[in-house]
Amino acid sequence: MRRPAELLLDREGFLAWMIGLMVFLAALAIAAALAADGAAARWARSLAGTATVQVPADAANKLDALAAALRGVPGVRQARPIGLEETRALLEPWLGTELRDLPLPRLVDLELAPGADLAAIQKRAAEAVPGAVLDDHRGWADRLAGVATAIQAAAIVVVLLVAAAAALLIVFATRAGLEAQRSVVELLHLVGARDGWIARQVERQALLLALKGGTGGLFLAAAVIAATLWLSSGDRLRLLPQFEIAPAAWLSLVALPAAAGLVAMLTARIAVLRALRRLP
Amino acid sequence: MRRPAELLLDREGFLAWMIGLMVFLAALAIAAALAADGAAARWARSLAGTATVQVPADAANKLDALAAALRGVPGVRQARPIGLEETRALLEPWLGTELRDLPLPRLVDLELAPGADLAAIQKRAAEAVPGAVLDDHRGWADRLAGVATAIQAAAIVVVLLVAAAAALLIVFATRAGLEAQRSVVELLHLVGARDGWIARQVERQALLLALKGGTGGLFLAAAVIAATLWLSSGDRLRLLPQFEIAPAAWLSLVALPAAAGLVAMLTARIAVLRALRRLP
Amino acid sequence: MIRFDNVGMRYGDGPEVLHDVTFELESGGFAFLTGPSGAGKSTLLKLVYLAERPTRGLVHLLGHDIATTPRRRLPELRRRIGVVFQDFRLVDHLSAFDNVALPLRVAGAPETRIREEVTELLHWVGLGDHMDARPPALSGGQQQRIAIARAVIARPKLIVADEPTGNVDDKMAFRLMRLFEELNRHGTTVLVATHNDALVARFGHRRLRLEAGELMPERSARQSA
Amino acid sequence: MIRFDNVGMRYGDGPEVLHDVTFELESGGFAFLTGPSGAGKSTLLKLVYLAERPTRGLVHLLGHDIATTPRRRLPELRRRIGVVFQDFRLVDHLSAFDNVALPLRVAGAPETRIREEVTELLHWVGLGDHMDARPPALSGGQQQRIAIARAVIARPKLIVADEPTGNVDDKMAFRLMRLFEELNRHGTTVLVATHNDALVARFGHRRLRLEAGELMPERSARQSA
Ligand SMILES: Nc1ncnc2c1ncn2[C@@H]1O[C@H](COP(=O)(O)OP(=O)(O)OP(=O)(O)O)[C@@H](O)[C@H]1O
Ligand SMILES: Nc1ncnc2c1ncn2[C@@H]1O[C@H](COP(=O)(O)OP(=O)(O)OP(=O)(O)O)[C@@H](O)[C@H]1O
Ligand SMILES: [Mg+2]
Ligand SMILES: [Mg+2]
Repeated sequence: MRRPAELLLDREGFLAWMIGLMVFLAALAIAAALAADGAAARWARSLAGTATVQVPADAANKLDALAAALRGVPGVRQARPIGLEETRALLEPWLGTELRDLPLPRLVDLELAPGADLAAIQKRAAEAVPGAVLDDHRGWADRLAGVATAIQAAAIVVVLLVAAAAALLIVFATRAGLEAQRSVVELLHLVGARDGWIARQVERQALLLALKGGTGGLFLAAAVIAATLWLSSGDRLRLLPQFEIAPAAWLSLVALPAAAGLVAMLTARIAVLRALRRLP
Repeated sequence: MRRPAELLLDREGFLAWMIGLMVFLAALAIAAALAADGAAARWARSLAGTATVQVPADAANKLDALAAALRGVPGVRQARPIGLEETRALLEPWLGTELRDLPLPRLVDLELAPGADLAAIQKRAAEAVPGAVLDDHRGWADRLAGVATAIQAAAIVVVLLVAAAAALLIVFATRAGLEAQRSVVELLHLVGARDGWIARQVERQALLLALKGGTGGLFLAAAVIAATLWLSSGDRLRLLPQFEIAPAAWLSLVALPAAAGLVAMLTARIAVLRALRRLP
Repeated sequence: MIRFDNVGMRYGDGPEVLHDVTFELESGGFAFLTGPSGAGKSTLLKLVYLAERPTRGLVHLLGHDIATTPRRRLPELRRRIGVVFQDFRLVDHLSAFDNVALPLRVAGAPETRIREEVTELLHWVGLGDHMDARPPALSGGQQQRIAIARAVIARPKLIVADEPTGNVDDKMAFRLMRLFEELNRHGTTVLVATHNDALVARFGHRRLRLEAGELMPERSARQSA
Repeated sequence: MIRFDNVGMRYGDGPEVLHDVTFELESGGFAFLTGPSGAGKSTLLKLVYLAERPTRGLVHLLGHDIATTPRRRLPELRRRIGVVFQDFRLVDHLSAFDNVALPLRVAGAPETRIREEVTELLHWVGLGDHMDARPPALSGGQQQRIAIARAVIARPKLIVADEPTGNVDDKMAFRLMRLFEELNRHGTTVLVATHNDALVARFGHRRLRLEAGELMPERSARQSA
């Protein structure tokens, strides 16, 4: 059996639990922010890299040739002519199913490299098919990028608020734990322990406690997040919007117990040093 | 000066702060859920109550007559013929600006009462303009309703998780506060205080503390929420998506300190009664 | 008033610290409980002031067999017992006044009566100038006197004092013992555990002696001093 | 070893509780500090074991003028002082063994030495059977003996004991005082505050008497008993 520490910050285990809960909440907030951020980014990116070339209905037979011609333009990664059925399907919400015989303009979908020369594309398209027009979705992309930015900003604000609240709570919980050991701190001081020695004791305890609690909270959060991802992925329930978290982003979650440990450690150190300074 | 209570759950004020922070987080979670829920509901509702009647391009001149005829059908609240320019604008993302001379199908926008008889509307439309087709947006509305339901479900799950974490944390914090007063509880027991008397003391303290801390947390959350609403409303920053919280929903936020008080109160009561039961 | 019949007591699953303790203290009696450190004096007193239940044997108190008295009746009994704890057990965040007032408040006495009686008693034990001080700002002897004042303030039928004079000088010790004697003359039963042989000798009361958990055959106090 | 020059002391902005205290206790000396409850004995001892600083006057200790000694040098001094606190100040969550070992651990002594010396000392004070018990499971006198063992375990140059025998019987009190005398014979300076006049009388050492914060002119111990 290891001998118990002279200073016992968390006799009943409440502190570890509280820190665990805060790490749990912070992890959920960060995961949600990451998912929202990722969705917004994918959304904006999916629009930014695309454009469409429209061809009057009577030039439908030149669609494949146009696509082939456009593939040769620098900056065009892919050019895909859209078949008649697909065009109808796209327009169906607007035109209804009853107007199938309407002569429809035809489209070539482009996937562009960043910084592609739009003027060159337009020029080449018009050469291949007179009347062909490049639509780079500028208006939509700008609006959606705005929304994406807003979502990202909101995510950052939420994460900051939750992180601040969590840190503050860990500060309070740690100080409350230390308060219960104030008489032991004084005793150690009186038997000749140096301030640094006492501070290291509480500091190490606070760190270990926070790591213990924080790791528990993180595992709980990971379970919830994994369940959410599983539910939202594939065909399972089709209930939740598609979520996805980049593997690198998971790493930021792993840092949470460490961050909690740091906060608890610094709080304990500062609080105990301040209390000791008051003694002669 | 009021005389101090025999039992002092929160000598340093940490408990009140911790409860305040949890109410703050819970209030933010609920507000976010309410806003998301409200947005999803508005979205689904805006689709559910609308339909469109499409008219072939060559019947454009009968549009006003069709609208007038449809207004007479029971369940149709409003019928608005959509002008040529507006139709073009609607289709522009799909058709581009260069195809202005394309003959376009024309539309009458309908606003429907819940439970409107769609078959009757279709029949009347076909009578007025042969070839007119009713589109009740069923496919879109279903998909969007699915997303809205998903958002609502996610909001409920988030609120439940945060509320559970908050409640648990209040439990731990209250019990930690009580632990520090264990010797006083025992003393009161030994001088002949009844279990109920002691329980009422801690209970009242826990309630008052939680109300105090919770109200503070609520005000802080209200400030953050109000700032967010202000930023997202009107033309100010156009950064955030439009948020809105129903006045009635605000009331649920006001209940949070009371809920925190209830949790703290019950925790204190149960913990102290359990501790007392162990004594003879 | 107090009757122990073959009482045995162990803490948890530790060794037995009281063996077959049998004695009776009649109503209005006054007895000292002595014995070396660790003999079980405080343990015996804990049984008397209902902080512990005996592991075996019978404890009769104020006319009740404790084993058969329902738990909800015990608070009433406790209010008729005044206790001086060996470690004082003062409430650190309450003033001296409020500490002494505690048993009256628990019993629901009116504040006017509390103010009057507590003030008088605090003056009597020499703490009239320290009524608003919290225990951590008082000397050891001052704390002990508050503990004694709290034990007697509600005029209990039975006073149980555990080493009540370990932190005061002899003069104060005699003064405090005279307070107990005064109450005893008015009918209060008194049981005092103490190491202070001089005190035991000076107040010629009955003496119970514990050694290693066993009650010794009684001799008169004067003999044993 | 200890020299007070016109020392005055008040807590916060309260009244002065020590007035112009002047005395000297030479290295290797042994003195009792007596006086009525509240006279300021514990306060004087707190100045000696560096728990408080004087409001005015000079305190010399172990060759240092405390007022001019930098704060970071004080822990060293404190390690050379063993203290028995009036309220024991044991750590509730540590065993009797670990409580006594505390000063050695703070000083960084090797565990083998700690085990050996603590075990021996605990046996000597009669607690060989209670080494693993936590203070709340010990009797008052047992706790006090742990407090005394902790004060002497690190072989301090100076022992300051505040009412170290208030909770033990006379036999144990004499045994503990003989422990102090034994250490004193080996060069340790000893200052003991006590109410136990019998003890003061029996061990014919120097006697300092405080009354209401003032040090009385000295008489020999035998005279004053
Ligand atoms: N809470 C407890 N849990 C376990 N053992 C205990 C507890 N309290 C006391 N003991 C043990 O019971 C025995 C008797 O203790 P008690 O406090 O009754 O002695 P005492 O006669 O009052 O001694 P003192 O004069 O030192 O106060 C001791 O050996 C002690 O270690
Ligand atoms: N921490 C404190 N804050 C304020 N006043 C205090 C504090 N400690 C002691 N006092 C006051 O200082 C005076 C002297 O107290 P001290 O503890 O030195 O007395 P003492 O001689 O040790 O008494 P005793 O024999 O009862 O232990 C008392 O009036 C006491 O109320
Ligand atoms: Mg005892
Ligand atoms: Mg003192």
